[in-house]
This record gives sequence, C-alpha cells and structure tokens, in this order.
Amino acid sequence: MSLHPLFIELLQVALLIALAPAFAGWVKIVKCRLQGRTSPGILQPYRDIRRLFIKDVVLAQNASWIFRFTPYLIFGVTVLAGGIIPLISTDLPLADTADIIALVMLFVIIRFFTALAGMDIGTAFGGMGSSREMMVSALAEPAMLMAVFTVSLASSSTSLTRMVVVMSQGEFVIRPSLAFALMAFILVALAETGRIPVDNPDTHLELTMIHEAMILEYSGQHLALMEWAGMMKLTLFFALGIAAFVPWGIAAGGQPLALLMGAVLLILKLLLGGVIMVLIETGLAKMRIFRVPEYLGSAFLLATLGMIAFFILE
Amino acid sequence: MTALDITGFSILLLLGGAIACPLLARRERLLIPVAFTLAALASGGVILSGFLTLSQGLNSAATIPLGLPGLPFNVRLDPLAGFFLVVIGLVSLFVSIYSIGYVRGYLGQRPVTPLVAFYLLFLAGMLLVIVADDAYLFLVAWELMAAASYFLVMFEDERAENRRAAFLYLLVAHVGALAILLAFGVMAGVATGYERFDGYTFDAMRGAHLSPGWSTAAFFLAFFGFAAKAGVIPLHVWLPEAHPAAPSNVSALMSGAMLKTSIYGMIRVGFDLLGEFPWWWGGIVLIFGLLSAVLGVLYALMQHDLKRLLAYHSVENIGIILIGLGLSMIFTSFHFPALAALALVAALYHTLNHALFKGLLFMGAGAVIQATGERNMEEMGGLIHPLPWTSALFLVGCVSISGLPPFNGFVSEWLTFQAFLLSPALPQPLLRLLFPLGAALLALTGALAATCFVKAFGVTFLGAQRGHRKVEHVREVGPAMRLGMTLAAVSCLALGVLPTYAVGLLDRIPRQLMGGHIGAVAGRFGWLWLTPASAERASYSGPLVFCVISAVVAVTYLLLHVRGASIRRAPLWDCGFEKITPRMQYTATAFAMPIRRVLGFLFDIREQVELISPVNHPVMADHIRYRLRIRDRIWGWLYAPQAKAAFWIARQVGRLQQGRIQIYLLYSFVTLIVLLAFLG
Amino acid sequence: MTLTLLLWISVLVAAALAFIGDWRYAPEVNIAGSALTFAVSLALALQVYQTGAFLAAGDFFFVDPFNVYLVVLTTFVSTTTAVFSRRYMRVERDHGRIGPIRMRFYHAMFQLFIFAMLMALLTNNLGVLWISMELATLATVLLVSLYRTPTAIEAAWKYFILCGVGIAQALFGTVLLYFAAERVLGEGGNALLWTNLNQVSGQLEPTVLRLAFVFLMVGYGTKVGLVPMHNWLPDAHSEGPTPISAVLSGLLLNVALYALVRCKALVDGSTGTHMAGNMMIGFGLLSLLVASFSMLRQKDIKRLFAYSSIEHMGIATFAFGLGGPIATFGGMLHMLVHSLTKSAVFFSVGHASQMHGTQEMARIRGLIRGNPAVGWGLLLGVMALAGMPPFGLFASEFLILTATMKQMPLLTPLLLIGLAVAFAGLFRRVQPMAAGHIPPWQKPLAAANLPVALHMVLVLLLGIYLPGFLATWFQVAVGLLK
Amino acid sequence: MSHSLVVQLNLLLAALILLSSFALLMQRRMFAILHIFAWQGFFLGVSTAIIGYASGVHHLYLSALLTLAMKVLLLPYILYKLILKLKIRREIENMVNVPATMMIGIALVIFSYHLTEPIRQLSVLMTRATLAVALATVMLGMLMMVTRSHAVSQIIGFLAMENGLFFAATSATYGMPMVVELGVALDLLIVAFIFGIFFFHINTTFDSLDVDQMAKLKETD
Repeated sequence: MSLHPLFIELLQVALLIALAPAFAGWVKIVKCRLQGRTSPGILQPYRDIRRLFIKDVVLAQNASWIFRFTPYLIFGVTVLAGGIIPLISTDLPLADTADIIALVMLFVIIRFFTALAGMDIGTAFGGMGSSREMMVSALAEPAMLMAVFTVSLASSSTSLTRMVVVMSQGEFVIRPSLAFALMAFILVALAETGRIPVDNPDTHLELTMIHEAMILEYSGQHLALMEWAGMMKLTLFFALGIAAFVPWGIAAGGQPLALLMGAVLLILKLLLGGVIMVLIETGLAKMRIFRVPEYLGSAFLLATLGMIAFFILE
Repeated sequence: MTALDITGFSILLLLGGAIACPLLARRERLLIPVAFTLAALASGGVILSGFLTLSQGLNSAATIPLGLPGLPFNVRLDPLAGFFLVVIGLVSLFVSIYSIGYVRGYLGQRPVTPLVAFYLLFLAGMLLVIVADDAYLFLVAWELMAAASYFLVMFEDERAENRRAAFLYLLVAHVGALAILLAFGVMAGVATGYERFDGYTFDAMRGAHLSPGWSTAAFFLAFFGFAAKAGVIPLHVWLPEAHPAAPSNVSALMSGAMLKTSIYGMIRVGFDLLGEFPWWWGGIVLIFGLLSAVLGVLYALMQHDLKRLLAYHSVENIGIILIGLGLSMIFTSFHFPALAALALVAALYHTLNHALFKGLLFMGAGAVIQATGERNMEEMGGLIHPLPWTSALFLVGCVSISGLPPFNGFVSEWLTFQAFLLSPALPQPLLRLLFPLGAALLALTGALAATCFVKAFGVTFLGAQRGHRKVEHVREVGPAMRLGMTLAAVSCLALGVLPTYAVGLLDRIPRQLMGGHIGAVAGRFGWLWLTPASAERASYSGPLVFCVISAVVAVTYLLLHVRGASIRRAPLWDCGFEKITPRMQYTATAFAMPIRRVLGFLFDIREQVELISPVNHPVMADHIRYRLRIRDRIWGWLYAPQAKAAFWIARQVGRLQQGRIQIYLLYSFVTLIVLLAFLG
Repeated sequence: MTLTLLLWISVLVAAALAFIGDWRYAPEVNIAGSALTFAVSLALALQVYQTGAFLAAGDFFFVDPFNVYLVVLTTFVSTTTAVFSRRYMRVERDHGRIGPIRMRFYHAMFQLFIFAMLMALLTNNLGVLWISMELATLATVLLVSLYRTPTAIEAAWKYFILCGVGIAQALFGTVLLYFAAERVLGEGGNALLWTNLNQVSGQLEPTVLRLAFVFLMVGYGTKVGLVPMHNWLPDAHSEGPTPISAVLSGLLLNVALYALVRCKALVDGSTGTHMAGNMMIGFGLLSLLVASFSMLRQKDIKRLFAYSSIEHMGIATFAFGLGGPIATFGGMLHMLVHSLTKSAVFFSVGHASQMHGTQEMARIRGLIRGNPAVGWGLLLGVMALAGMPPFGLFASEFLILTATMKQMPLLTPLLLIGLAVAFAGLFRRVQPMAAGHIPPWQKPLAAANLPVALHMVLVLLLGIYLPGFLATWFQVAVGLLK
Repeated sequence: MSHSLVVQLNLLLAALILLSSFALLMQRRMFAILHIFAWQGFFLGVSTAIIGYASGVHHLYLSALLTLAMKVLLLPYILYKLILKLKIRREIENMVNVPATMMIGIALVIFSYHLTEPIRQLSVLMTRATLAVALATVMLGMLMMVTRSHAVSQIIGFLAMENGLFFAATSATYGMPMVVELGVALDLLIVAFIFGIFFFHINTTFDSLDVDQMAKLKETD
C-alpha cells in the first residue's frame, strides 16, 4: 500500500517544522562540545521559541506594517520551500511548484523583506545589517547559481525531484564536477545562512553582526517566528545539499517503510552535516566584511571549475 | 470593424486630440481630464485590437494614400505588432489615468497645454511605429515620437539641465534614426536597386536576399540606431538625463513604452526583414545585453536621485531583454526553433513586464515627488506613514523588478535562465562553456537589482524622515493617480501568478517569425504549471506559490491572534542606545557603500573626507565633511573626446575664413587652377 | 504669353516702386506685385501641367517641369517675403535705420531681383541665363549694404567682388560652351539655346566641354555658395536686411544651382563620363562638412543659418551629382523644401533679432514665452532644417541618403557626420533661444505670422504627402536631366 | 588688306594686350594703372574691329564700338573722376614681392597656353592662336585682384578680366550672339555704377580705399 502524495507532503512539512529547532539545538551542542563548554541540551531552542511566543510584542514607534508583516511572510515562504525540497520522498504534489532556481529566488524573498524590516525602524544597526546582507547575497547569488547549474547539467534538469531521481536511481558514478559544486555549495550555504566566517549567528557585537542587526528590534511572537523560520532555513539548506548531492535514501514513492527509511536516513545525514558545519565554523575565524567578496569569489571559481570539469571530463 | 481599423481609429483620435488641444488652452482645468480620458480610450482600443491580433494570429495590411509617390504609407498588423500594441496600450492606459491627477499638479505653475498636446502626439507616434510597414512611414513615426518626447522632456524648460538633457536626447535619437535610415537604405537597395520607390516597403525588403556583408551592415546599422534609442550601454548616456528631467508621467511612458519600440525594431529587422543570420550576431547582441544589465544596475545602485535610479534600471532591464534576444538569435542560427522560441518568449515577456513595473515605479516616483516636492532620496524617509497607498504600490513595483516570485519580473527572468540552461544543446563547445557565465552575470544582476530596490524603498519610505523638510504636510495623492498605479500593480501580480496564459499567447510570435514554438503548457491542470521545454526539465507554478504563501501567512496570523496578543508601542531599543536621531540612519550613499567598495573600479569615484576641528588636530575634530562624486566612466571615455574633436575641427575650419578678401579670391583662383590642371 | 506677362509685371512694379517706394502703401504695392506674379506663375504652371514643356517667344524662353516649379516657388516665396518685409521694414524705419530714399531703393531692387531670377529660370539661352544671374547679384549687392554700417559695406564689397569674379569665370565657361556648340549647330544665336544643345549634347566636343564645365562649376558654384568659394555667403546673409537674407538663401542659391544642373546635364551628356557629377559630389560633400562644422562656433544668428544654407545647398549639389532617378528626385525636392523652410526660419529670425535689438544669439532668450508664434516658428523651422520628420526636408534627405547607400556607400559616413554635426550645431544654439524665461531687454513685437505659418504648413504637407503632379513633374525633370 | 596681314595684326594686338595686363600687374601708381587699362581696352576694341572686318561678322563692329566707348572712354573717365574726387591721386600701394608675382604670371600664361592647346587644334578660325592670350588675360586679372589690396586696383583687375573674357569671346567664336554682348555691356554699366557708389561708401566709412581693413567679418578669433 502507498500513502497519498498529499499526506506525504503534509508529513514532510510537519517533520520540517518540528525538527528544525532540534537540528539547531544539535548544532549548538556539538559546538559547545568542541569549545569545551556544557551545552544547554537539544531542547533549548524549543524552550526559547515557547518563551518568545508567550511574551508580548514590543513595537518600535515608527515601525510600519512592513515590520509586522515580514515575520509571517518569512515563515510562510520557508514552509513553502519545505514543501518543495524532497526530504523523505520525491512523490510530492508541491515539488513541481518551483525548480531549484525558483527555490533560490524564494530564499531571496526572505532576504529582501528581512532587509526592509531592518531599515524600517530607522536605526543605524538596521541599515548596516540590511546593506551588508544585500551585498553578501548579491555576491553569493552567482556562485549559488553556478553550483546549481553544474548539478543540473548531470540530470539535464533543474527540477529537484528529477535530480534526486536521476542520481539515486541511476548507477553510481564519481563526478568530479559534483565534488567541485559541492564545495562551492557549502561555501555559499555558509554565507546564505549567516554562519561563520561570513556572519556570526550568536553575537550582538555591533560591528560583526549582519543578520542579527536586522532583526535587532524584533520581540515576542515576531521574533519567535523569525527565529523558527531561520532554523528551518538552515535545515532546508542542508536538505537542499542532501537532495542535490547525496540523495540516496529519499523514497521514490509512498511506501511507509521507504518513507520511514528516508526519514531516518535524513536525520542521520543532518546530524552528520551539522557536525561538519560546526567543524568548519570552529576551524575558521569570522572574516572582515570586505574579505567576503574574495571568499564568495572562490566559491564562484569552484562552481565554474565544476562546470568546466563537466564539459571537459564527463 | 477589424483590429487594424480600431488601431487606426485610435491613432486618429490621438492625432486629432493633439491638434485640437490648443483650442482648450484657455480652459486647462477642463482640458486635462478630457484629453487624458481620450488617451485612455484610445489606449483601450489599441489594447483590444492588439489582443485580437495576437490571440487570433491575424495578419492584416492596408495602405494610406499619403507619403511619397509610389510609396504610400503601408500599415500592417501581425502578432508581433499586436503584442507591442498591447504593451504600449497597457502602459499608456494606466499612465493616462494617472496623468489626469498628476498633470493637475502643474496647474497654476505653468501652461500645461503643450504637455498634453505632445503627450497625445507621443502616443500616436509610438503606435504608428508599431503598425508601420514601410521604411518611410516607420522613420516618420519614429522621429515624430522622438520629437514629441523631446518637447516633453523640455517641458520644464527654465532649468538649464533639463534643456541640456533634452538636447542630448534628441541628438542621440536623431543620429540613431539616421543609422536606421541607412539600414533600410541597404535593404531597400538590394530589394529594387533604387530605380523605383516601392523598394522601401517591408514586403520588398522581406523578399530581398542580401549578401552576407550587406545584411551584416544593415543589421548592425539598425542595431546601433535602435540601441541608441533603447539606451544600451554605451549609448545610454541620454537616458539617465532625460528621464529625470521629464514630468513623471512622461518618464513612465518613455521608459515603459518608448524603449520597447526599439526592441520591436530589433526583432522586426533581425527576425522578420533579414531572416537568416550567422550566430555571432546573436553573440554580439548578447554581450551588449549582459554589459547593459550589469553596468546598468551597478550605476543605478550609486544614484540617490529616485528617478535617475529608475532610469538606470531601464538600462539594466533593456539589457535583460537583449540577453533573451541574443540567445534567441543564436539558437535560431543553429536551427533550434523550439529553444529560440523559448528565448524570444522570455525576452518578449520581460518586455511586457518591464513596461508594467517600470511604468508603475515611475508613477510612484512621480507621486512621491509631487507629494514631497523632492527628488533626492537623502531628503526622504518615513514616507510610508503619510503615503500608505503610494508606498504599497511602489513596493509591488520593487518586488516585481527585483524578480521575486510570485510577481511578474520573476517569471521572465526565470524563463531567460531556462533559455541559458538549454545551451548544452549547442554544437559550439565554446558557447556551451561561456553561456553559464552569462547566466551567472544575469544572476548577479538580479541580486544587485534586489539590493538596489531594498535601498530605494527602504530609504524613501521606511525609517524616519532624514531631510529638513517636515513629513507632516505630505498628503497622499489623489484617486486618479492611485487608480492608475493600482491597475499597473494588479497586472504585475496577475502576470506573475498566471503566466501560462500570457506565455501561451506570446508563443504565437515565434511561430510567426521562426516557425518554432514552446510546449509552454503541459499535462493535466495545464494552466497551473509553466513548463518551458518539458515537464521534468523545469516547472514553475505561480498560482501555487501565491496561494501557499498567503495561506500559511493567514493561518499563522490567525493562530497567533486567537488570543489577542497585545502589541505595545515603545521607543526604539537599539541595543539600549539612548539619544538616537534620524541623522544616524543609513543614507542611500551609505547603503551602497559596500558595493561601491567592492566594485568601485567600474566607476569614476572622487571621495574625500575632511576633518574640521577648531584646534586643527584630527582627533579633536568636531565635525566631518564628506564629499562623494560618482561619474559614469563611459562619458569620459566615449563622448567627451568626440565633442572635443568636433570643436577642434570646427576651429580649424574656421581658419579658412579669416576675413581678407584677397585670400578668398585666392581660394577660388587656386580651386580653378587645380581643377583645370587635373580635370581640364 | 503668360510668360512675358510674368516678366513684365515684375519689371513694371520695380519701375513703379523706384518712384513711389517710400509711399505709405509701397509695401502693399510690393505685395500686390509679387502676388500678381505668383498668380501668373500658377497659370504658367497649369499650362505646363496640361501641355508639358514648351518654348515661348520664338525659342527664347523654355518652360519645362524643372524650371516651372522653381518659378512658382520663386514667386511664392517672394510674395510671402513681401508680406513679411512689410512688418519688418516698418519696424526698421521706425527705429530710424533706413530713410525714404533707401526705402524706395529697397522696394525697387527687391522686384528687380525677382525679375532677374525669373529671367534666369525661364530663359532658354545660356548667355541670357548668365546675364540675369549677374543682374540678380548686382540687384542685391546694394541691398546687402543697405544699413551702411562698416560691416555691412564690407560684406557687400566681398559679395560684389567674389560673385563678380565667379560669374566672370562662368562667362568664360559659357564662351567655351558656345565655341563647342557653334561647331555643331553653326554660327548664330541658337547655338546657345539649351534645348538645341541638349539635343546635340552627344556630338559636342568633350575636351572643350570638360574645360568649360570647370569654369562653370567654379563660377556658378560661387553663387551656390559651395566651399571653398562660399566665403561671401555668411557675410552677405548676416549683414543685409532679413527679407533679403531670406530671398538670397531661399531663392538665389536655388537659381544658381539650377544653372549648374542644366550645364551638368549637357556636359555629362557629351563626355559620356560622370566627371561633372563627381565634381559636384566632391563640392557638395565638402560644403556639407565645412558648413556643418562651422555652425558649431557661430555667435550671430543669421550667420548660423547662412551656414546651414551652405550645408543644404551642399546636400542638394551632392544629390544632383550623384544622379540616378531617386537621388535627382531627392535633390529637386530638397531645393523646394529647403527654400521654403529656410525663408520661414529667416522670417522668425528677423523678428527675434528685432525683439532683442541684436543678432547675437547669447542675448536672444525666452522666445516661446515672449512671442509664442515666433518662438515655435523658429523651433519647428529648425527641426525641419535639421531633417526631422514629418517635415519635407526629411523626405528629401531620406531619398538622398538611401540612394547614396546604394551608389556610393563609402560616402555615407561622411554624410552622417555632416548631418549629425549640423544637427548639433543648430540645436545647441536654437534651443536656449526658444526656451527659458523672458530676458529684461526683450521688447514685445507685432510679428507677421502668416508667412511663417504658410511655409511651415507647406513643408509639413510635403513631408507627409507629395502631390501627384509635383511628383510627375519631378519624374519628367529627372528624365530630362538623365 | 590681306588675310595673313590681318592675322599678324591680330597677333600683335594680342601680344600688346598680354603685355598691358602684365603692366597692370606690375604698376604701382594709380593713374598709370588707369592709362594702361585704357590702352588695353583700346587694343581690344581695335582687334575686335579687325576681326570683324576680316571675318565679315559685322556685328563685331558694333561690339568693337561698345568696347571702345566703355573700356577706353567711359570707365577710365569714371575712375579718373573718382580718383580725383577721393583724393587718392598720390596713392602708391605696396604690393607683395613683385618678381614672385612676375614668375607666377608667366607660369599662368604657359598654363593657359597648355589648356587652350586642344581648342586650338579644333578651331578653324584665324584667331584661334589668341585664345591662350585671352585666358591668360583673365587669369592675370584674377592674379592682380589677389595681389592688390586697393579697391580701385581690384576693380581694374576685375575689368581686365572682363577684357580677357571679351577677347576670348571674339577670338574663340567671333563674338557671342548680339543679345549676349549687349547684356554683358549693360551689366558692365551697372557694375561701374555700383563700384562708384562703393568707393564713396568705403572711403567715407574707412577713410581710405584700402580693403585690407575690411576684415571684421571672419571666423577666426
């Protein structure tokens, strides 16, 4: 017997919403371990979110509707993205809603409105955050697209499900192009999700923060939504990487067993991925804002190399 | 009454109106609504006829017994023309409605009759360009359009910089027109060898078979001319001058509609009149497209005059359209009709979209300027509170032009990407390698555009008032202006949410031009999925994106407000910083600083910081003076030298005539002797 | 019959005005005379339209489509100019710039000048053509120096001497032509008749004709204002009274070009080569370029438009030199619309300079606000001159440029440069004059708007609709000149 | 009078005309210039008459008379009067270096000989040889106008050109048709009238007839 696609869809989205904080917590734990601190435990993010939901919203006086609308929009967009990327199965009704390029643009919506919200409350921090965020994204965009493009060459398609199918069903081949693309993707993903070395998620040190600077004035439910959406976004980037580069295990149809299998594998991959990211983060130091272009430039270079490799070697 | 009749009738209506305008010069309060309603009606007719032509794939021609002997005015409507009629019609419809309110703002300041008259004339000119079917009528219409818009740009003629802008604009336009003229000359010459006049009809040119050399000459002459009008870098210099100078409704029309006529010209000449061409033509078009796109958006990012910024974005978007065109030409020359069709549809769709959102943005800018009397963004801020409508509609424009789903800008850019990603099909390995880089540049452009409009919207409408002017006296603009903008915004959203229908219509044009077409709509619920090439290749569903997002937003909102969450207003926290003032906000210049730092080498930047201290010691400085001047390098590289050269030659020529009559006699004497010696 | 009447009218009116030229109603008489000639010329045109080309007064006069349209043009422009000069000269008299005697002289000479040009156009005898050209020059020389200012006298002197010398060279050319003709047609008067010459042009001695054409080219070219024999033109145009500038560049240049074209037809017919044509192409192109670049540095408004006349004459010469049906057609059209436009522009210019009491462009400002008719007239006129559609000059330039593209594509860049620079030169000067605020020194003025309006409407019409009879005439004329 | 004699006479007169135009080119003093010009006119008239007699083209007599009347009597007289009136009797004008002008003049003569060579081949008239002289006279007249900066001498140069033209007409074609001849004469009259007026104006405005000071209208700065 096989589950109805719509049900799978809901299941996946629910899974994402539920697990995202846990994943964030896992990342924190690993990081603490590596830095020799005691961790607050994997459930800490849940507690934070609950606390924020209970609290009232304190709005800055000149905050406009944009500032209030943004959290909901961001949450909505993230959920949609969660419905598109195949996490546990490729048999998703929403999967065809957007191919990988459209998906990238969905993430741009998030950034666009976060930046607007940052400027809405007219502080120096907000403006600074928005300005830097937009620059980083502007430079990250081409690299991202190149990586995506290289991957899509293999399956001659930009639809994610198609990519997954082609890679996991087809016989396994070593693709140097994908290796390059993966490296590029990781670099870009770090930048896009605001991790070290581009941004530091857990600092309020004025001069280094980008993302935090934009959401500085948020509080209560709004902040909760923002944080939650942020965690989901982090998870989704991993999911994207998994779907694009190591899709093995993602179920093709709706058999419960396969789905379960897929879910388990997904969680394992996420845990592993988290560790890798933490290793990178702790290994590197936060770089000056004007070093970022070189960093993203190298990402672009890698992606281009990947593509050239595809045309030359494969 | 056929589509062609409707169009002709609308054009006559506009011309008649233009001629009749002076009659109402005494009663301008009456003239404005009458004239612009007329314009709106005419636009409506044009949209109708264009739509009919496009949807039914009509191809009807007629001749008007005017013009040169043996060369009456030929007009024709085919799907291509129909589409551009729709584009121009839509923009002019919205802008005309908007103008009813906008132009009233000038009453009491200066006579608006010329503005109205030339506005109507301008519209008529653009429409004539589209329906013209022979070189002569085409050029007459083309220059009519240029002349009318020249007077419109010069409307506020007491400002010297406006006059300069208008002059520059007309000069570039005229030189371009001459180039186009020569292009037609080449084609007509081959058609009938200059013994008769009827070689100038487009039919004759279609029939003519040019040698490669001649056709190359023809195409690039035409391309130069049209590019000059479209503002393709490096021929763009007039554009950022002229658009700000013109009244905003006119800039909306110029940027939204007029630039498109040159795209039309390129397609008409390239695909229709010439037909077959080598791939490198497309390559060159593509390169210019990429150049304009990237540089355009970068220059835009450096502006702090709202309308200048928008003007540079027109350069960028024209670039994106050219990218589509170039791709389509390349695919055509390698005989991939389906891929060529995809690229062409992408270009055309972006043409339509740019017309709408750029029209919307310029209308919004006009509203802001009229409300605040200010063009410099550094003086604005916090306008979202007094201008709720305008700001919301402007935001729609920003989102659309930044290419964010589910709005229309995204769809066309996405189609262009798809066209890029289909390059592996090409036989040319080099092209296969280079195309993705082009795609990357396009991505960069998109991201920078988003950046630029975060800046534009954020600095203009968000935060707190920066300048010295008070926000209090700013009032929301009138209903007519709001209606015009709203209609534009709605159509932006509609074209983004339901692209399949539009694309299905556009698909007829490649069918007409190159016989190829894309399987735009596939499978069950076809209208839901936009699938260029094939369903598993790539797909996008505007409706779903829109519905899901809005659904989730609604649900979360409701969930969170079942128990009425109390919202408390409080002063800014700002990390506990106490005395925060509006002057501490990021300005437009500050916002663009990172990009300026990273990509500064592309500009001609003069930046100087001055520490002013009573006891001249930098540490004791009590305030800082900061000067920044950013120039378009291209002016210095291309235009200034030309002007210098011209005046140098003029000086040398002047020496011929130094006043003494004996010398003059000597000239004629020497001329005689020389001629006798060599020819006698 | 009508033809002789035509000539007599202008002579008699000239004679009459010589006596009553300072009478209050002298301007009206002047207008009436010109209008009468215009009416008669229309009758003549009708005759040609019905019966085609014909000889008159024995074979002394020859009327064909080529010259009849120039005749109508001449009489028409002279009429409108007379209308304009009524207002203009009144203002001049009120400013005390000219007295009664000179007024008489002015009116008489105006009509004499018209007569001379009509004679030159209508005569069949190349010798008489030469004489009337000289007469036309002499009639205008003293009009140029009418104001007696040092610069006016200087300009008139240069005009007198340079054109005198030029015309003398033309006479030598005519003598050689006669010499060549005599050997074919035998001794006597009819050896100089263009009709006869044209019939036997094949048998005329090429070597002699080549020699002759050089002289004719330099001679009549001086009067057309071709570079480098053009130096008299800007001076004469800028210093004379504006009505005279209008007719000089509107009509006289045309007549000179007409003479040149007639001779060219003969010479190329005889030599069988394209030597005359090439020579005209060279001179035309040189004039176009030099004139357009000179425009960039002008300060005096009338000088500016004088150079633009040189430029346009250059284009027309170029077109005739190019030959071929479309180019020649374009050349004729160009002569027609240019003289209409240019005279209209000079009317506006005249009023503009009267309003500001100077011809210095830097001091002429805010015309549209000050006097909309004059301002718009100037601006639209300049647009037409710059070759913007829908005005007629665009039609001719369209034909000429496209024809060039086919026949001599390598020359098109030069043409392009010339036209573009001329465009810039005109606009960067005229735009600030038309636009902007009214300067304090500007004086209100009752302008004569009818002529300008009439001309501009005609130019506009010719741009979008070329009447059939005119077209057929041009076609026939093209046939004649082949 | 035998045919050859006529030809020789004609040639002699041609030589004299050429000589006179060279003299005009060299001569500094006003009155002298005037006289030479009158002489040139005289030679021209005589030669015209002779040709008329020899060729039996009788309207040439008339044109000879015209020439004598105008170029020998009328124009010199007018100029004479003007010079007296305007008190420029003593005028000695400075000229660009004379030997050079000389050389150029000779070069021009040779050039015009070379030019008229083909015509001489074609022509059957007994006067064909003199065409070169006629052309040379025209050119020397122009040269004179170029080199002189005095209004009067410029005018005389101009008139000398006219002489050359006239001579060309007679020697190439036994004179133009009568109507043309008359017309030319008429024009010449008007010319005389006009330069008369001009001398007055120039003299009153610039209080000298030196045209060098009439160089205000120019493009150089």
